[in-house]
Amino acid sequence: MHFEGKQQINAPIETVWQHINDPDKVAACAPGFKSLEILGPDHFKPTVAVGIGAVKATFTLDVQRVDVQPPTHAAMVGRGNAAGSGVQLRAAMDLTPQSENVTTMSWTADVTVSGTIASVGARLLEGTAHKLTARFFDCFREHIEAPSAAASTTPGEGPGEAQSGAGSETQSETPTS
Amino acid sequence: MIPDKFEYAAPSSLPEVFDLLQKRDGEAKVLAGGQSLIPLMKFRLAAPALLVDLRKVPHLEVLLERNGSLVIGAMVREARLDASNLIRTRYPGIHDATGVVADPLVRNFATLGGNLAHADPANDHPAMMVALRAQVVAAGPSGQRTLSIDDFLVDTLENALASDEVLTEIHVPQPAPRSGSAYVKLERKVGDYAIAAVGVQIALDGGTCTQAGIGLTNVGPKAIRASAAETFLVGTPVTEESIREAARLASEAADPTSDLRGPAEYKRAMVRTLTARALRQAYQRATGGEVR
Amino acid sequence: MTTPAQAPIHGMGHSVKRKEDPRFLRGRGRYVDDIKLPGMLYMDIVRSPYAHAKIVSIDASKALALPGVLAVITGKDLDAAGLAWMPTLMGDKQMVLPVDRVVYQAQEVAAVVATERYIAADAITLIDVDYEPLPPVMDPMKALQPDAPLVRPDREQKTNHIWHWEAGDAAKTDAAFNAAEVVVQQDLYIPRIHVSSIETCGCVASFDKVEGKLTIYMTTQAPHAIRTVFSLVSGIPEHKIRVVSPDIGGGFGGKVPVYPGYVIATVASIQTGVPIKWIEDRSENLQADSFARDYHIHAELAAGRDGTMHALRVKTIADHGAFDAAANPSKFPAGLFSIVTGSYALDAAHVEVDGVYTNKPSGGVAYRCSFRVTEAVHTIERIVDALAQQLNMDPAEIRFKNFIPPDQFPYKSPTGWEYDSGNYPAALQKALDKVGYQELRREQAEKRARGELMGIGISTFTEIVGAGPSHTFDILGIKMFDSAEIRVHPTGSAIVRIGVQTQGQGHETTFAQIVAEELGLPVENITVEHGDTDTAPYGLGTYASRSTPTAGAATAVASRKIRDKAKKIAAHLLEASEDDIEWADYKFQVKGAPGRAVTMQQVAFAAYTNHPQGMEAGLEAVDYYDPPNLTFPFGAYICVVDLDRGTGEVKIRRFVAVDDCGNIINPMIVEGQIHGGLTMGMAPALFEAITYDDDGNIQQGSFMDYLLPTSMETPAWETDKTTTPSPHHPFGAKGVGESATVGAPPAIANAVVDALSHLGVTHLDIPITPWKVYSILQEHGIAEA
Amino acid sequence: MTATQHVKLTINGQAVEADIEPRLLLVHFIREVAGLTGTHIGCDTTSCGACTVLVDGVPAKSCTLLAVQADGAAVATVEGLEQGGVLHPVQEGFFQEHGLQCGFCTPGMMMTATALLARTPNPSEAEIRQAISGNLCRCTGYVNIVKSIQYAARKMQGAEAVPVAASASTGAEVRSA
Repeated sequence: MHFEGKQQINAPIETVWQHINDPDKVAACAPGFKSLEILGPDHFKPTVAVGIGAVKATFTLDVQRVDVQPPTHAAMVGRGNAAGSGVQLRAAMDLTPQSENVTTMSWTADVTVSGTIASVGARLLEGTAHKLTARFFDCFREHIEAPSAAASTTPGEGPGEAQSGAGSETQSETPTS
Repeated sequence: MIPDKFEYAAPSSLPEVFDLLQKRDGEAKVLAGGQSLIPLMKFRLAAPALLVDLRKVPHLEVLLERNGSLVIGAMVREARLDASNLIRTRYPGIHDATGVVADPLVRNFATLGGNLAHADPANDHPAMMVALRAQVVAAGPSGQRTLSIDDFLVDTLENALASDEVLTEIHVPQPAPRSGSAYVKLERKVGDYAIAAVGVQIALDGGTCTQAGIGLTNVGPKAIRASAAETFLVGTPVTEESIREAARLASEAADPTSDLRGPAEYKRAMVRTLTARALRQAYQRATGGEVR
Repeated sequence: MTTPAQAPIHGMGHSVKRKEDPRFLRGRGRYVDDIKLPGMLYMDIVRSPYAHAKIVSIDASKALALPGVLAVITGKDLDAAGLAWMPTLMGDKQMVLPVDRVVYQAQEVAAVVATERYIAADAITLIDVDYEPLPPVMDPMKALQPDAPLVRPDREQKTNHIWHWEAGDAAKTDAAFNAAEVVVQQDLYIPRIHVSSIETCGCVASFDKVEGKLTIYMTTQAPHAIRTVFSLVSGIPEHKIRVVSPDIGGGFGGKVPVYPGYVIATVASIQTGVPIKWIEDRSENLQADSFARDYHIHAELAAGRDGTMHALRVKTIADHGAFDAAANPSKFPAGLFSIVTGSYALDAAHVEVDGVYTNKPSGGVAYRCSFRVTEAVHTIERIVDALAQQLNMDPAEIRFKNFIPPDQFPYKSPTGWEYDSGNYPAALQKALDKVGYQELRREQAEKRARGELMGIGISTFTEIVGAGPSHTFDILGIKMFDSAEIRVHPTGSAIVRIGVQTQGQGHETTFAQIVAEELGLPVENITVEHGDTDTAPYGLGTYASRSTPTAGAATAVASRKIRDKAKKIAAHLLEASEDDIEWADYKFQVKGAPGRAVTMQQVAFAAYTNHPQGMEAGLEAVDYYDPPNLTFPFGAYICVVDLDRGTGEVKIRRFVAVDDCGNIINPMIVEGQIHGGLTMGMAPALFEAITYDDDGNIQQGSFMDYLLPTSMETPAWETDKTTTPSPHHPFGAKGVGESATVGAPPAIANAVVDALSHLGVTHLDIPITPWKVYSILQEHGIAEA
Repeated sequence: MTATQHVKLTINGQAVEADIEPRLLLVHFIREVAGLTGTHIGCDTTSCGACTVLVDGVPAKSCTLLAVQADGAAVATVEGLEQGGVLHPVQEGFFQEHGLQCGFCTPGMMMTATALLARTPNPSEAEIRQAISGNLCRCTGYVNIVKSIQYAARKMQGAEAVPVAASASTGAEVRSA
């Protein structure tokens, strides 16, 4: 599955770059974030409980940051497993300053899900993956723009969040797969 | 296929339910009939730490007309709806939808409340309730609130209940005179989720449509209200021509994805076919005659 | 001695109620999961989420720390014992547990043994497997390209091509095509499907360390072959292995292969010294067990303008998944696909099949079908219709014109088969009459004029069953004979033990009827035992409609051996010369003096109490029957469909099935088999298919998406028969269990194409889903608005 | 709430009680706690009905119910159909009309049929097909199962249970999907 989108962030590019270089802050936006193990400057092991409604799977991921070009481009590749399922992902973002205090973040994400989730839950998979991916990037924007609130907000949890996600102007483009 | 471990409680009052849900915020899950939840748990795609079974909570199995509404308790089983004369004669759209939920054995335990609260866009009742402009009652520790079905259904598998709230009742406005409802489902085989399905309700004054509700199943992230089709129909004589136009508008409201049930384009076309069929059926029920 | 009041014999041709039913009706069947042995442990299996991946590491520490978990078994453990790989029935080898890579999704990766089923299920989620995903190859055509990922680097040949096989005369066929007035061609894809018997697979393996004896209760259709393979693989002497196939909840070919779970459970029992139970869940069964079909076929038919068919040319790519683990006879890697010339007299034919590896579970097992016959019948029956359509001929007419004439049997086919007997025009005529063909054609024309879509489809198929003669047929070198052992007790009851077993076919009844017929003993006094290798004679098992043609024949021959001896005893009792004794009316009587007679009961008593001096006591016989040929059942099916112009749904209005399986043992059971076979023929025609996404995920991982027909989709089948006995079978029977599965799909597909033929539609691949039909209606602007 | 819960239910009139994990499926309670193995398991998705039993008279797929949900209920399984050595008319019907082959779906199918006839003593073919549409059979093609239930209906109404002739019916329209 391939997703992409674009965010206008009301912050200077340096602020955005700092934010996305902080693994704790990035991880805090991961849907269903539970814990993060930092293995090196560019190597992380987050555990996330991904899902919607009653459906949830806990993935332990192995993520590496690659192709880092400050302050405009970063990418990450990762893979991980949940019981009976596996996931591979690659995400990249490009930052472009629009003005001194506005930055555009363009992102792409490629997600491959294997195993039970794909074979039993295929019906709901693409919509969910798109939604969770979009929330991840929405969350960035929200946290950067409102850094004080960031610490106390966990995204992607609970129905209330869904409404705000769905209403966001950055819900962006239709996925293609 | 074995579920993960969980704790289980079957409290006998709503306050106890709220208490449990609050104590285990986000970790607990309400169990109604379990016909969707238990298979998910067996696949370990769902693993709530606590199941709060509503089966001993009183008053969740009401089924009656009261103050201009049909009131259905959240724990009313599909089989009971299926057998209800009240439903069959006054709310034939609900009767239609009930009769195509999964299979007869599943319907013996599946509940209306569970069907709605699971918020699966493939479930049959949500779209019918959208067509009927139903309201749902959510009860929580701080009291009750009533939501429109449109607000209740948030997104795929997501409803508007807070984590300590429970869906207790569904209220369906009593049908106007000369009104009819219908639910038409296309499925690959019995027991399957819909390729597409359409619930409609219309009321007539003479030959003219005075109220219209159209809900679509499994052609988007949640049950979809075909608003443009509804708006078009109201004030319009119900004819083959207007039905076809409403069906076309309804198909435009659909937002299907391609999958094993067929390409998106096919599903959109099916919304058109099924909307037209459902409207003809509803008209026939409202008037006793065929659409001309 | 007095003769007791005689219970009815109820031999051949009686609809005897089934002897096995009383236990099933009371919930007293004994299926594998019902077996509970003292001290038994439970096994569960970790499976790969990836279709193709390297295994970097397996960490079982968390699972082993879970209370109740006794062992975790990985490929490395098996490798140390030389058991990481096992032979397949096709002479390939297959991973039991992988050491370093997985090659299909849901492949077994590790196993857990625990005190309880639920604990084992928990433990498998605690095993951390680090996979490095590799690109999978899911399409056999892509797998044949030079840069395709290699599915089986363990092989010497660094290619995904497994084998090439062909039959017929290429030069003669090419010549016929060059000379042909008309050539029609058709690509057909016959999708991967799964038998999905309602009981999944499983076993209870129990190794007795004191006796050194291994007993395995197993969902298997071929217990003896399994015993031999297990002995060869494990080194345990064959007499120390007992394989029991108890009551089996449906087989249909899916329980012929040896699945890794059986082997792992066996290893676990040998290691722990206690019984181990392993039972698949449905998703494991659907995702990992062997599949059928998956044939990509290109067919061409050469004919004259008058509709006379001359030659057939077929090229096929066969997707066998990651291991060639089908159960075809060893000389027939593509099974009996060369029956593809069907019921028609052709001058020449040439058939080629190439087997290919892909990152899917093993393919090529049957789906209630004798070794690739369904694929063959679908091909010929579709292309005959395509020819009729091109020539604007009626599909019944073109069939009558090209049938092998009844007086041409035994008939030598251009691909080398000798059809034993047949009367195809009679079967088709009976079906046409029964369905009211001319009237239906009139109705169709009227409906077409009104814009309604109805179609009539015909299939006149020839089956090939009863493998098989030992000069040609073997599996892993074991010849495909089958066996029966009969003992008549002093009081005239009997026990029959047979080398085949039942997964619902009713052998306990029909084999008793064979003996009843041959020996004149009441069917109720005959017990049939099967499925236990310690007691049953060696046989190859029940699949490919082979039980009646092989073990049924063995039972008749063994009975006749008994009768030969009985005749001598009868002569002794009647004080007559053996030459003067005849077997008539289920009795031995003195020729010309019907009053002087003895029954088999009397003879049996004498065999133990008063046998002639010099003769061995007792009355028993064994036969290992080596059939001289296969048998060729056939039938004519007609399907009538109505299409919904608004949705594309296909509704089967009527389905008439006229079958000919030679002489029938039990009409009730035969009819039941045909009903079931028709339903399993309809299923892939309209509903069932296994597909994968590009990442190698199976898209039908449960019964929510793998669509077994319910009572609502299944029509009320109409059945009838003609009877053309097999000339070489001891009692003229042919085998019928799969005819309907084989014959039904093209009847349905032909009916749908017929409904759309006036639009120029010539073919639809199965399964014919509503959206496929609707897209055609839409394309032609005739979808209901 | 503790790790196990005490449940007590009656199965075929006999009280069975045990301390069980809440996650124990009713079908496993029946098969392994009560030792009644006539109830089978055929799928995991409440699709096949091999596990059908009656819970307070209502046919239920016992692999989609927790045993704790059935606490206090009266459960009936295939083992309880025969009374005093006499087969239930449904059992007799399946025997007489060859309504079973491998026998695996048969107990569930018969339990569904029993409940149908208790509610609808004289069902039409369409009603029978509808009632058993949640029970999959892979062997029989359903034709003889329908006849078996019709046999039982006649027998239960006291009519002389004459087996219907072997002739096939003339293709009643039964399919809808």
